Order: sequence, then structure tokens, then C-alpha cells
Amino acid sequence: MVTVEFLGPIGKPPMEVGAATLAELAEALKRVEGVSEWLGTSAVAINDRMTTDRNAPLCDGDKVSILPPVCGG
Amino acid sequence: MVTVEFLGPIGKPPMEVGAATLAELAEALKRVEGVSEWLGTSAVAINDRMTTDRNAPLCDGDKVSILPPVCGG
Amino acid sequence: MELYDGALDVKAIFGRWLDENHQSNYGAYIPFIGIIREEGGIEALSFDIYEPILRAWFEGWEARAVERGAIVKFAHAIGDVPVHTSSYISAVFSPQRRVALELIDLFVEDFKANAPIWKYDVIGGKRIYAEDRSTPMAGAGVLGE
Amino acid sequence: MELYDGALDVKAIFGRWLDENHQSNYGAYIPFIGIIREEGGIEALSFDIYEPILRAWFEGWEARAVERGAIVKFAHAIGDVPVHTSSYISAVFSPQRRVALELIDLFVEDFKANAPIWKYDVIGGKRIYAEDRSTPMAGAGVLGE
Repeated sequence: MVTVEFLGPIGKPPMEVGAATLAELAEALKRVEGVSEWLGTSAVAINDRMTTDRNAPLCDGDKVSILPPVCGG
Repeated sequence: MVTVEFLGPIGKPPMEVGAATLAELAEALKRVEGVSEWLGTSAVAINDRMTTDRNAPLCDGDKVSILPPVCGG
Repeated sequence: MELYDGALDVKAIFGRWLDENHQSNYGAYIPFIGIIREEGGIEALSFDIYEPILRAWFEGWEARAVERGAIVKFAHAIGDVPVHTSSYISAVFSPQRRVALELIDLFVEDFKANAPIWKYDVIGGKRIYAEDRSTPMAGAGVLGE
Repeated sequence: MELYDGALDVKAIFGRWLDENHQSNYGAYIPFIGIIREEGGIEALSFDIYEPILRAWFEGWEARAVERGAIVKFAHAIGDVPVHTSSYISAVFSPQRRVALELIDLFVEDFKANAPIWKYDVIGGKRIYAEDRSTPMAGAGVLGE
């Protein structure tokens, strides 16, 4: 199981999901209401490192963060 | 007669010169030691307005300023 | 990197950064001060920050600045920041004018685009995500399609 | 436009400009602070200024800034300015970040190139024209040849 955190305006509590890669996690999150619509514009970090690799493997206990569009300053 | 002021590092006191245009003034200043070497790199103002016109007319009482290379900041 | 609850004390931060580098022999110091504009009926803006990734982002910038002999600084607010007060200060110190002018521009623009910070309008006490002013981070959409 | 004898009081000037524009609804304030670097054995830099043409130059810039909804400010020292102190502060206030970042760069570079200010190294109490760092103003050479 990995823990998925939804940052900023997504406003969802963390979820535990079983997934071996980011691609598998994407399949699972697509079906979650209030989350699916953010996937196309959100960036992703595994254990606080940004990644753009859909094939990145996930291990038990990993933390995946979903970062929606930003506007600092 | 016009009054010619030498600014910054030229370090000369003002001179009174008879000249009807900037071109005539240039002829006169070319022969002044400690001034001639600054002419090629200096900008010029007549009565505190910058000019790049060598044919600019000069009137009695005009003030011509010679501005050598700058470095503000 | 400095995070504060609510509006920044601009003069204190500006002055402290100046003092800290007093003997560092930098020739140029350029701060960028972001101030909340009164517009669209807002009483404040509000900010969420994800600190671990913000820190990593900033460390990348510190390394890039050092390569050019410069240093970068920033302070940002968390939570509500009333109009006419400051939510954000960035700064560059550099021996050279050109490096400082180039870095402050790149740094501020990349901050806007890639720092993990979320902005909300505060109107009538309600917090509304500033969706129209927000942009996907570099590499966004990995989980899309 | 503010001219001072000797080093600038950076914090006072920075803070005053901030306060003056507190209610002006500008979203970005970018000061550029020039600090005298210790190099080449100097104890200070020293400056001559020709005020009438400096004022005209600055009025041109004020007009250009207004066209973009912004304002420009500057303060400069006259005479000796010791190392590690400030001789020069410029600033831009603008509603928009991009305008402010673009203007501060153009303004500072044009100041360097065309403000009628002459710089001298002060070494052993002697004032030596900084010829190698000085550049002819736009339109220089009218009296040449």
C-alpha cells in the first residue's frame, strides 16, 4: 500500500492505495470522485521527490503527493 | 561668446569661446590642451539639453557642457 | 528560506538580509517585494505551502546561484495576507549587476511557476482557490489520460 | 530623484519608498541596491554629478514608466562612498510583476550608460577617474574628428 496525499485545493484526506507503479495508481485515482479531474494538471512526487516517469515503481509505505496548479508569490 | 563647461574628470575651469555652431566650437576646442583628447568620447549639451547635431547654432550667452564617459551606480 | 504565518514584515526582512551580507563584498542586492493588490473585492489572499518540496526547489536554486557567484533568498507567507501587505520577498546578492538582474528575473518567474504554493482569494471570509491564476507545475499530468 | 552627500542610508530610503506607496495598490516593488565592493585596494569610490541633465534624464524615465502604469525612483551619492556602503538605489513600483522586472533591468542599465555621473577610485586619499569602467554617453563624439 502507498499513501496518497492531495495538496492544496484538492482538499481530500490522504488515501491508502495498492499500486506497483504510478501508471497503476493513475488507474485507481481516475475512479475517485473529486480527484480524477485534477490528474491532468497535477504534478507528482514520490517520497517528496518530483517525478515525471509514469513507470516509476512504488514500494509499500511510499508517500505519493499530488500537486495541483500553483501560484506562489 | 558662449561659455563652455567641462564636466567630471576633464577638470578644466569654464572657457569663453566665440563660435556660431558646434562645428566651429569643435575647431576651437581641438587646439586646447587637456581638452582635445576628450572630444571624441564626450557628449554635448547646449543650455542643459543634449544634442548630437554638429550644425546646431550657438547664440551669445549659450552654455555648452562637455560630458566625458560616465559611470553611475 | 523563511516561512511566516500571515503578512511579512518587509522592512525587518530587507534590513536583516542587508546586514547579514554587509561584509560579503556583493556589489548588487535586488529584492523583489510582492504586495497583495486590492482587486476583485478580495480582503486578503491566502496561501498553502508544501514545505518539503519547496525546500528541495529552493536548494536547487541555491546551487544554481552559487555557480554564478551569487546567493538567493526568499520569504513567503502561510495563511491569510491582507490587501496592501506583503506575502512574498525574493532577493539576489551578486558581485555583478548583470548577474543579479538576470537571476532575480529567472528566480521570481520560476518561483511563480514551480514553487509548491497554492493561492486563494479571501472574499467575505471565504477561501476560493485562485484557479484562473494558477499554472500546472513543470512535468504536470503524469497521472493524466 | 534624491541626491545625498556620501553613503546612502539604505534602510531609511527603502522603507520610506515602501511607505509612500503603501496605498497605491502596486503589486511589485523592486529596488536595486548598489554597494561599493572592496577591490583594487580602494578605500572608497567618489562621484561627481551634473544635476540639470540628470534631472532631465530621469524625467524622461518617469514618463516612460507612467506609460506602463509604473513609477521609478532613484537615490545617488555625491562625493566619497566607503567600501561596503551604498552609493546608489533605484526602484520600480508596478501593478504587474513582468513590467517591474523588465523596467528595473532597463532602468538600471540606462542609468549606468547615460546618467551624467562620473566615478573615481579613492586610493590613499587620492581621487582617480575610473576611466576603464566608464563609457561614452549616447551620442558622444559630436565634437570629435
